[in-house]
Amino acid sequence: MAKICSLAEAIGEFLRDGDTVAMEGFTHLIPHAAAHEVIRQKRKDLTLVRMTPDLIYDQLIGMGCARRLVFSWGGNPGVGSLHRFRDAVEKGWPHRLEIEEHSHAALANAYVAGASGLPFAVLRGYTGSDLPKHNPRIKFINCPFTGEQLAAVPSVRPDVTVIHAQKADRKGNVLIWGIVGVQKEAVMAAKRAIVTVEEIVDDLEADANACVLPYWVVSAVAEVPMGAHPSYAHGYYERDNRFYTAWDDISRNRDSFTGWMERHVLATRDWAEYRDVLAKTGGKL
Amino acid sequence: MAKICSLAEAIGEFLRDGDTVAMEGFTHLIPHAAAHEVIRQKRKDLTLVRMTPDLIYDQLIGMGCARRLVFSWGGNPGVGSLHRFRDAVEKGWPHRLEIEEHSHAALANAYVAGASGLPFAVLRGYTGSDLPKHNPRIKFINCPFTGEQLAAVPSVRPDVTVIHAQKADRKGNVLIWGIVGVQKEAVMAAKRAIVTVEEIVDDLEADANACVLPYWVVSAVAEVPMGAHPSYAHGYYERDNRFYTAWDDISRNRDSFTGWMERHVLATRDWAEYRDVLAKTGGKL
Amino acid sequence: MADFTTSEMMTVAAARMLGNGTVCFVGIGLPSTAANLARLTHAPEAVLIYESGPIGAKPEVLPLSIGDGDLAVNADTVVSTPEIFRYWLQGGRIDVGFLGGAQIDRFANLNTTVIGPYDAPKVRLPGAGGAPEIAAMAGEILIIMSQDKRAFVDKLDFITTAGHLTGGESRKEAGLTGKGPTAVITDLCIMRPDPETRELVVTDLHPGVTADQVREKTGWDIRFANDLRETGAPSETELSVLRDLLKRTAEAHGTGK
Amino acid sequence: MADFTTSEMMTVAAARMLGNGTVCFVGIGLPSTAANLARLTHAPEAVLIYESGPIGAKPEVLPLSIGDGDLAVNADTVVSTPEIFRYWLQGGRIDVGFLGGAQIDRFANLNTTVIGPYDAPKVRLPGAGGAPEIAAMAGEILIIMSQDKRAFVDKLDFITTAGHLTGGESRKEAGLTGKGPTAVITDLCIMRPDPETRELVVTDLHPGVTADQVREKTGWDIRFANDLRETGAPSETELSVLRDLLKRTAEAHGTGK
Repeated sequence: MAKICSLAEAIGEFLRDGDTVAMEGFTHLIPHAAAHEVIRQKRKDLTLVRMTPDLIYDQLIGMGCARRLVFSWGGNPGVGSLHRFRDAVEKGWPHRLEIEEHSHAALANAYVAGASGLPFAVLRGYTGSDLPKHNPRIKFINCPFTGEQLAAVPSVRPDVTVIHAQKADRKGNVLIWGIVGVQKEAVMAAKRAIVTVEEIVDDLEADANACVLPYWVVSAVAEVPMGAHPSYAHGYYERDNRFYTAWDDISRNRDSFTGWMERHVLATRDWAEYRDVLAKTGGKL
Repeated sequence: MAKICSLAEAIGEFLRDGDTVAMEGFTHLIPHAAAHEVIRQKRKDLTLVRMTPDLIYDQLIGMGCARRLVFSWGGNPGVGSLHRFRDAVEKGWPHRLEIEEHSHAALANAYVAGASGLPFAVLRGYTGSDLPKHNPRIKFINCPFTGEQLAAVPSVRPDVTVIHAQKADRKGNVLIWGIVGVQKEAVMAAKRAIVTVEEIVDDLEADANACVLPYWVVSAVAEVPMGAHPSYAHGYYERDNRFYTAWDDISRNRDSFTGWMERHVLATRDWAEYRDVLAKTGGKL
Repeated sequence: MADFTTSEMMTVAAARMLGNGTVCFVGIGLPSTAANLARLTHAPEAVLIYESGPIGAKPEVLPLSIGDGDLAVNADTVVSTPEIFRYWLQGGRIDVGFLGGAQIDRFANLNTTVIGPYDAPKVRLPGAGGAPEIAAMAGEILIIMSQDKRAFVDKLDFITTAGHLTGGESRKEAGLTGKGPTAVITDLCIMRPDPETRELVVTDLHPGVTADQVREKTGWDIRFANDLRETGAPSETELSVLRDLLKRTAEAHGTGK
Repeated sequence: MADFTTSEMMTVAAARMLGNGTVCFVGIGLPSTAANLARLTHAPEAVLIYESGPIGAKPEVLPLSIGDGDLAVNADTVVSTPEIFRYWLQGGRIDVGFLGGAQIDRFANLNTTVIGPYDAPKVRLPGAGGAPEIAAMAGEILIIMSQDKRAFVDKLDFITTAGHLTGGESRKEAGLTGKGPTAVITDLCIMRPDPETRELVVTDLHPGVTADQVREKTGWDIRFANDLRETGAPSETELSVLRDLLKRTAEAHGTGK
């Protein structure tokens, strides 16, 4: 049953050191505020799962929260590399990062399998790719009826999934609309789910077939306006493309990254204070 | 690309003798008008697939259109038996009917696998049931990662799927809302798709995440108001429970069934004329 | 004490077993009546899920079919039928599965497929529907059936849905995850599986019902608990809410009975 | 003839290959620019699908990311990301896959994973994304990449996405269903696979480009078709529509360049 509380409480109670954590949002509704809180609370040894690791995972990796990364595309969308991710993989800074690498199709299917209570997913995939040579968690099976060969990957079953959504009602029912990505599957696949929302309302006013997560599959809901920034929330605010571009400079070297994170995240009490500092610094160093 | 045409043309062009046909609609939006047209055009040797064979399949079976039935629950919902279905299985009238029997979970998964271009579906199912003893198309496989045993069934890939929906626009984009059942999967799993709709409109006015089938996955769209009766169309008309009850008497013996079908279906030109006759007879014999 | 029918007693006794806030996968017919009675009395927070797609359904009147529009109108959300079986049932999100059946045996296995041989059935029944996987994966199963020698049989012609199979640990050994049937509620009594043998034992007799009446309507040598209790009679509230519900339903469906 | 840049020529040449009414799975960046240019010129009925979920996307400005809100606003519908990969791509509903890449070899295999050894990469690239399955299952694949010796290499350090593998029938033998890459469009030329060997052959040189320029920018001994053609220069319309689109985009994203 959903607990309506502050983001700090939600992360404090439901996200622990060593957890397998999925933070999802396919460029839309990326839970940036929640990732900052994980960094503030200095979580470590996390296995991070995400189809498209971008700025939030660059920050978590650079701050040493992650032991392992399960992913299918890691970059700064529309800008270029993730420098902290690359530094960890190429040079082991701040420490070595284990990676389990998939294709989008495989990881999306792995979430579906997890949500469906199955141990593995079957897909037509990876044929001719070198990925299976380097990822022992990609296998091939045969259809028991046609004999056809298909790929199999283990399902993703996070200890906790973290997402950002547009709205929740006072019971904790959550509404996501627009580009819904893989969020529903990520929540249904997880043991616990933390959801930040733009606003908590009396009535979701959701369409009958809208993407709604009932309160009893959600562990905690925290109201965090602008909680997806620099990602966007459809119907609330647009993507801050300037920040994505600025991040390329901020994250390019270790000192500038660390300095920025200390000033903007570690030195701030919460997301609201972070937003104030950000307004002053203009996101610059 | 969707052809907007009459129901007679749609069935005439896209549904052939010997086809594997899925007519779906989980008590909501059942394509009754389309089934009548199949009977009028005297299609035969059909393999009929449907999770919940009810009145339309009772009619198709009783009129000798079906060679084989793939299903998971066959009854008159809230009333009792399907007498024509039982007569075919128990006494082979009007001729023997082959059956392939599943559970809802398996057949729903088989549609999903068909829609996903996979040859089979994996589910946690059938454990302890006698169904696998009588259906060779239920097998058991082991997870390549955990060794766990799971059930496997072949995917459903109909030659043609027939559904009824609330609206289509003039291009043939289709909107279904409310209880959407397995219709999207049935359409995506099929080579061809015939859709009857309550009305053709200029703009679907669909929510961003509504259940919409783009015109280019639909073969034909026919406007057939009340085309789901005695089933219902959410937002248009309610379920005619009296008709379901009346059907129990009409279908109970062969002569009354045949007489009713001749008068109401074979002797009528189309659904509109059927509706007129039905209004006169009040659905009685 | 109010006057009530055995069928009212059955529905009320079944409804009482659904705890408030539990997530319940509801079969059509008697289970749906009992689940909605629970929701309208002691369990307002019970979450009702129907296989047609509604989650958190709050029907004004009882659905005649599993997909009645009224199920969708007040639901928290409506998902596709495959999603119900994949993410919600198989995903392990269901606390209680509420089932009926045509035939049941002493280990609460159910037959809804055939009377007689499968390939030459004397009576062809509707089939499995969602029952096999509901009974396998819900946390526990409640079964509600009117009692009758032809329904409560010594041996099933066909096991459609596994209850406790051959009793003892056989259910667990078969790899079934949920607890399986924890109670069978009839118009005469309540039966529960023996903790060791898993054979159904009468634990509660409805008011005015005798052990002999139960024996007469059971196809096997039914056992009775030593501490056999009497089911509490329906309260005024339970009866009036149930009767109003059935009245509203008959009017709405034009099936006045 | 209008004045145009080599990058404009590349985008225009790629856009021309997208037929009206085709269903196109669009990668972000150059493919998205070309696909939208096609939609805004000769292919108004082209159906654009992005892996984030929009089907029939009609963005006013180019998305910087695959999930920009503008993609959802005018789309025919928006589905979940798993559904895109399961029902639409794997379901066989895609005519053309429009891809870019970091490195390509003579058989149009793509590397977007690593430069150097996988376990100790010199450069760690973003990874596969949707490419391996798009290239496997779309009816055919168009690849658009700026030409450069470090991008058009003799041997890939890593095959992320299979093109024609080792050439000849190797793609079909591997069990890949779609036709695979049918054209590679660069800022200098258009390459197409040889019908037998499947090795990329230059079939069209962009206006003013020489064979030597292409050789200098290709990491293998690139072959040229006997009937080598010259790409038609961008028309006034193509150029103005493209420039307006890029201008609108820069303004909207505040990335003015």
